[in-house]
Amino acid sequence: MNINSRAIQDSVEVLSNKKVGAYNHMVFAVGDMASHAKPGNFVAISVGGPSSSLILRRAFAIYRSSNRGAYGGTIELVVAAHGTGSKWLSERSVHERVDMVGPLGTAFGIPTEPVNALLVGGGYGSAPLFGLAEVLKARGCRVDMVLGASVAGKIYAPLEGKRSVNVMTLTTEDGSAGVKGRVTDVMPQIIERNQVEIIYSCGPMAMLEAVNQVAEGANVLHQCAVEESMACGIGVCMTCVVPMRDSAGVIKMQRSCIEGPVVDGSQVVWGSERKIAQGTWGAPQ
Amino acid sequence: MNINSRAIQDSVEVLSNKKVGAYNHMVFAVGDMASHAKPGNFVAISVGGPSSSLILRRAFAIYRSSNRGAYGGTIELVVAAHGTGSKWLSERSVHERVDMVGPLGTAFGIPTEPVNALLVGGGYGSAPLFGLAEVLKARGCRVDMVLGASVAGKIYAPLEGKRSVNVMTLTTEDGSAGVKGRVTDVMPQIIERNQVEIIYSCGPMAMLEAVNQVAEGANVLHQCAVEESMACGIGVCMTCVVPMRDSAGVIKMQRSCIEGPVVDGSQVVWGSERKIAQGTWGAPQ
Amino acid sequence: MSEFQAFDFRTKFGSRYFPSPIFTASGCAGSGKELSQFFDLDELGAVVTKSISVKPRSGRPTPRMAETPSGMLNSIGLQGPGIDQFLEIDIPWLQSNGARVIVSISGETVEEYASLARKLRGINSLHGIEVNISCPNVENRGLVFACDPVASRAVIEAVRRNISGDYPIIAKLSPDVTDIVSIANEVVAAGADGLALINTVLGMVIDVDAKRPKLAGITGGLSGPAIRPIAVRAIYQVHKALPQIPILGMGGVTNGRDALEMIFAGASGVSVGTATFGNPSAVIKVKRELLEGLRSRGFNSLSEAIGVAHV
Amino acid sequence: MSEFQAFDFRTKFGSRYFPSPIFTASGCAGSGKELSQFFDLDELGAVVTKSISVKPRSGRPTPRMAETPSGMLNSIGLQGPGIDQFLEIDIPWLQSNGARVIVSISGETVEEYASLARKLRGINSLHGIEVNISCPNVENRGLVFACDPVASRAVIEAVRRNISGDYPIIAKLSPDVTDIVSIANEVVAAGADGLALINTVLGMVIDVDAKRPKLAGITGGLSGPAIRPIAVRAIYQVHKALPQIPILGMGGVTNGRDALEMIFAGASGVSVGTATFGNPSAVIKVKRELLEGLRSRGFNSLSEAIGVAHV
Ligand SMILES: Cc1cc2nc3c(=O)[nH]c(=O)nc-3n(C[C@H](O)[C@H](O)[C@H](O)COP(=O)(O)OP(=O)(O)OC[C@H]3O[C@@H](n4cnc5c(N)ncnc54)[C@H](O)[C@@H]3O)c2cc1C
Ligand SMILES: Cc1cc2nc3c(=O)[nH]c(=O)nc-3n(C[C@H](O)[C@H](O)[C@H](O)COP(=O)(O)OP(=O)(O)OC[C@H]3O[C@@H](n4cnc5c(N)ncnc54)[C@H](O)[C@@H]3O)c2cc1C
Ligand SMILES: Cc1cc2nc3c(=O)[nH]c(=O)nc-3n(C[C@H](O)[C@H](O)[C@H](O)COP(=O)(O)O)c2cc1C
Ligand SMILES: Cc1cc2nc3c(=O)[nH]c(=O)nc-3n(C[C@H](O)[C@H](O)[C@H](O)COP(=O)(O)O)c2cc1C
Ligand code: FES
Ligand code: FES
Repeated sequence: MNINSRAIQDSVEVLSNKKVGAYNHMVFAVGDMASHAKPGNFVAISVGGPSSSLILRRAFAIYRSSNRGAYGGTIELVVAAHGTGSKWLSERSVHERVDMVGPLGTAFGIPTEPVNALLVGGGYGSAPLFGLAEVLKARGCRVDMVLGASVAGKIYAPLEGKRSVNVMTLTTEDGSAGVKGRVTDVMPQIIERNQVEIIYSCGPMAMLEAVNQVAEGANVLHQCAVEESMACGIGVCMTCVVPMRDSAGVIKMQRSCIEGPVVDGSQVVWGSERKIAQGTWGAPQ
Repeated sequence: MNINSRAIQDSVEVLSNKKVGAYNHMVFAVGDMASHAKPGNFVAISVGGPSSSLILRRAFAIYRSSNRGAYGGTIELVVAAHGTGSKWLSERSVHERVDMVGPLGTAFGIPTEPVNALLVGGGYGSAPLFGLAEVLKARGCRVDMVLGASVAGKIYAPLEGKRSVNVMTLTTEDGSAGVKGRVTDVMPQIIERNQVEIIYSCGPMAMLEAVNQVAEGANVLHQCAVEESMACGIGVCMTCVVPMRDSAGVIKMQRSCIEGPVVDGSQVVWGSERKIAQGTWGAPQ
Repeated sequence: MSEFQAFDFRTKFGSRYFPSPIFTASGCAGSGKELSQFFDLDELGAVVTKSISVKPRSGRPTPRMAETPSGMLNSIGLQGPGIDQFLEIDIPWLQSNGARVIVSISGETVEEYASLARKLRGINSLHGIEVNISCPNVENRGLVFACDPVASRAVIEAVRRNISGDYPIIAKLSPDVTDIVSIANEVVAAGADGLALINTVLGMVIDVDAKRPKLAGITGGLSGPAIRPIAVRAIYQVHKALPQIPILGMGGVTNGRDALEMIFAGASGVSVGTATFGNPSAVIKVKRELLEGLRSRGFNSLSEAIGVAHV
Repeated sequence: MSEFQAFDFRTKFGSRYFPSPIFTASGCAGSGKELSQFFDLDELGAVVTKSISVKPRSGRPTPRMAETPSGMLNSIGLQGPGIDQFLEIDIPWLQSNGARVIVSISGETVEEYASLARKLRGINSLHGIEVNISCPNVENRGLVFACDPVASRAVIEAVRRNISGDYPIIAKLSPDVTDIVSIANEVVAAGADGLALINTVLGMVIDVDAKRPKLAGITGGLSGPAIRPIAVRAIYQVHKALPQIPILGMGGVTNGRDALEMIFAGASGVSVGTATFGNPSAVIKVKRELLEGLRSRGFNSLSEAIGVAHV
């Protein structure tokens, strides 16, 4: 088995930190760590400084990575200041260093043939989709994108990111940008109009579940990046599990940090937070 | 009883932070807190930032304080990066803010008549002595000073501080500055030569004890600023106690943060770390 | 959420009402005087005094404390002037400064607790007794009362017998037991009106340079945020078993969120201890933030919120 | 301190020697594979596997974790493939990658422990069994084995009976008891060669927005630096009572200083658990810093340092 075989732990320098809407766009000089980063991978960062009471790393999807450039390898993140740890990270100044482990987890699967792809992101969940769009575009795919959030400021859709996207559709729950509503309100039309063959999604679990329903309804493949609370990010603690059907149809609790975060949406047993899905392997009798 | 009746809690700005030998000389804009600070008082500072695992404040003697000036009231400290918390403090940059409570504790008693005073400091223990020297000098006292440390870099004796001192003597254990030896090696001569009537001291407990022996031998008054581990600094936790004889000769465990740090050396029951001195009020039978 | 809407912040232990549920924790507020520099004592639901003994106590030698990750150890050893001086000086001062007072008592024998209760019996202006039973029982090889259901029961019975029937008794339990619910059951059966949860957790730090225990007392009591999950668990377990008994929750409460956690777990009041060492006005901060937290969640009274996390 | 001077870093549990005293902690090192990306497994004194059960277990539903001040709660619920698949896949992989292996076992009845011991009996290349008795005993109202001296004893006796006499058995105790020394006495009398101290402390976090317990499993096990003072105290107490029994210390060890603390308190080895979540190579860091710390304090061997804090 190939477990995070490219992961590196390193103290990396903040090259840039800019406020973009509700988020901070941050660039780190990561050296070799960038070499093997693929769209869908994430990094895990120590937060709070030397005497921190926050003992666990925080996970962030890789927005972009680059091997070349003035600073050698770089990794870019889109950080929402959610709680104490992510707030701390978003407050780091240029030249400060943070301890980073990455790249971690599974990546989005890339079709071998050109296909029509739909990328769906919620909030900062758009981050890994732009790198994915580039790769898909380079393979000759048609790439549509739907980004949703509660309000306009929580949509992350930078200009340079749109280069590889054919049509970008925005939705907000309050109508402050794009279509008023949710991503799933606009998806069916796009799927039909563009003969979408694969959906990639990233965002809150509830959104992924709704996207999966649309995908199943339309009989389209669906790869999604799930987000469970992670204590270690490297597969050793078993906190981040998601119930998934394996090829034999058996439901097993799979680690989203290592067997994920990118998984096949049809294999996830959705809506099983706070309970063990019936028929799970080894479920209590 | 007059318990820290002037103490204020405030978020104060770092105005300057300079490395001086083994220490950092730091200036803080403290507003009103400076108004009531007297030589011997200390401040207590929160360390480690918002998600710190260090839950207790750190105590620092006030090196100098001033009410006027471009920044309003200021308090100056001499900080030794001893462990995690003081290291954090010593790394603060100009414009950062720290949470400070002060002024706290007792101050050095100032004689009403001009007297010959000897001020004895160990390491950063010299800090509060310079402000004291100024006050004594202004009262017409003769002020001699002896500062000792293990090595030259650990003596804090800035030029501007020496203005109020008649003769300054340095001692180091390795001879790298001044007389090779300890403060107590040079004290007897100075006491005799200058007819010293009162000794003020600040430094490690072992040094204070040795100074007290010299003072008792020479039959000279001795006020010393003791240093016990403090959890609260404001008199509510009872961790910082030192056994002291009261006026009736009864030994009681007195809080060094509030009945001290400045105490009468002859009242301290020296050498009673890790044991309850015989005859202490309420000692276990 | 209207700023102006009345919010019923009162709480009740035994027969006594308190205008707000945030108290100091025993041993963490000095004599009260020290804190009165930073805020008015009548802003507190109550001041819980340091545990007072029959006779004066020197307490333990120094070092008496060690900071630990998000916590601290203390081994004060119940330093205090003894009940007589305490009643003569400390209590009158507190009451004349507007504080509602709960007196914490500690003893080395059941009879000492009884005698402390007799001394307090006459003072009707007190708001209650907190019985600290985390003390070594000299009649039983120094085994801490709170670790033994029989001894715990005996202490509370003795206190109840020696004090009027409507005098609120809050029994303060130790978390260092296999089954805290069984101890709670015993002390309630013996006449406790409420329970204080939790006292410190027994811990130790080694000074790796001196190669010996850091504290002169060898072991000490662990307090602060580090133990909050243990406190919340104890409150939840005991409230589940005894939902009608008011609980004074404590252990690592530093802000309003922490107090909410305890209230939702089943506490009727919350004591703030170690947080005061890091922030002299922590008690006031907790009170203000708890009120905001309850209002913003749509509660109109404290009592509605007690125990809502139970499913 | 000469870099070149030989330092005897070996330690011993029962009949087995280990080249160094720093082990992983059960449940905190995955299958071993995940960490082997960051260092070679033979750098460890031993890998202690996650606790394995007779049958496959799904573990508990999510959320399974909550971060707490300087700690975390987990309620994994012993997710695992069951002993058969474990012996077929995990153990051979570990051994072929140079790891010394201590297998942790867990059961719901005494008979399950016995049957796990029988499965392991034949595998002489193992370095020992760690018996995790912090599991609910289905035959006794779910009361955790480790909280009951009689049940603890029964489990260790059953394991000893079903395995060869020189097979090292390390009994892993829970700190959630009134008197850990009495439990230690029982399991040693029943045939344990060593003791692992401590398992997690029972704790709980309330989600104040959802107004319910954060963890799906309601309570969870508290680990990390927050509990280190509790672990050091347990090690000190047990080493004092049973100085000849080797202790595997754990609970919040993050660096060499922390490991020194446990060694000085009386541990013969130290497991690193939660620290690995924050730092994948924490185990190696602890090992390196412990060696430096012992050398710089003038020790020539680990064994000289064990228990030196006892006065
Ligand atoms: C694979 C993955 C990719 C992610 N990518 C991004 C990203 O690109 N940008 C971004 O802003 N955020 C991202 N997140 C979410 C981010 O990890 C959380 O917002 C962050 O951990 C919150 O930490 P905190 O200290 O600010 O909040 P707190 O709520 O104080 O955190 C407490 C604990 O809960 C965990 N936690 C809280 N919220 C989440 C969450 N949503 N997901 C996982 N763990 C959580 C924390 O890691 C921590 O251990 C990602 C999460 C995962 C699992
Ligand atoms: C009245 C008083 C005045 C002081 N004045 C100065 C000063 O002017 N300059 C200066 O550099 N230092 C001064 N100190 C010492 C300073 O408080 C400690 O160096 C500092 O608290 C160490 O914290 P740390 O986190 O760096 O070390 P750690 O060793 O990690 O601290 C752990 C705990 O022990 C306590 N502690 C450790 N060493 C001491 C000590 N020597 N005295 C009291 N508590 C201690 C800390 O407060 C903390 O709670 C003074 C102490 C007192 C009591
Ligand atoms: C320095 C100190 C002294 C204490 N003294 C007492 C005491 O005299 N009586 C008592 O019942 N509890 C005492 N406690 C325990 C506290 O009242 C409280 O139960 C415990 O510290 C947990 O709360 P906290 O984490 O908010 O401090 C003391 C705690 C500390 C830290
Ligand atoms: C996520 C997690 C899973 C654990 N699983 C087990 C287990 O399967 N068996 C066991 O005996 N202990 C288990 N433990 C307890 C640890 O082995 C260890 O005793 C405890 O966490 C204290 O050490 P630490 O603070 O270094 O983590 C687990 C701890 C954690 C945090
Ligand atoms: S986060 Fe630890 S196994 Fe996934
Ligand atoms: S430091 Fe708390 S009483 Fe002195």
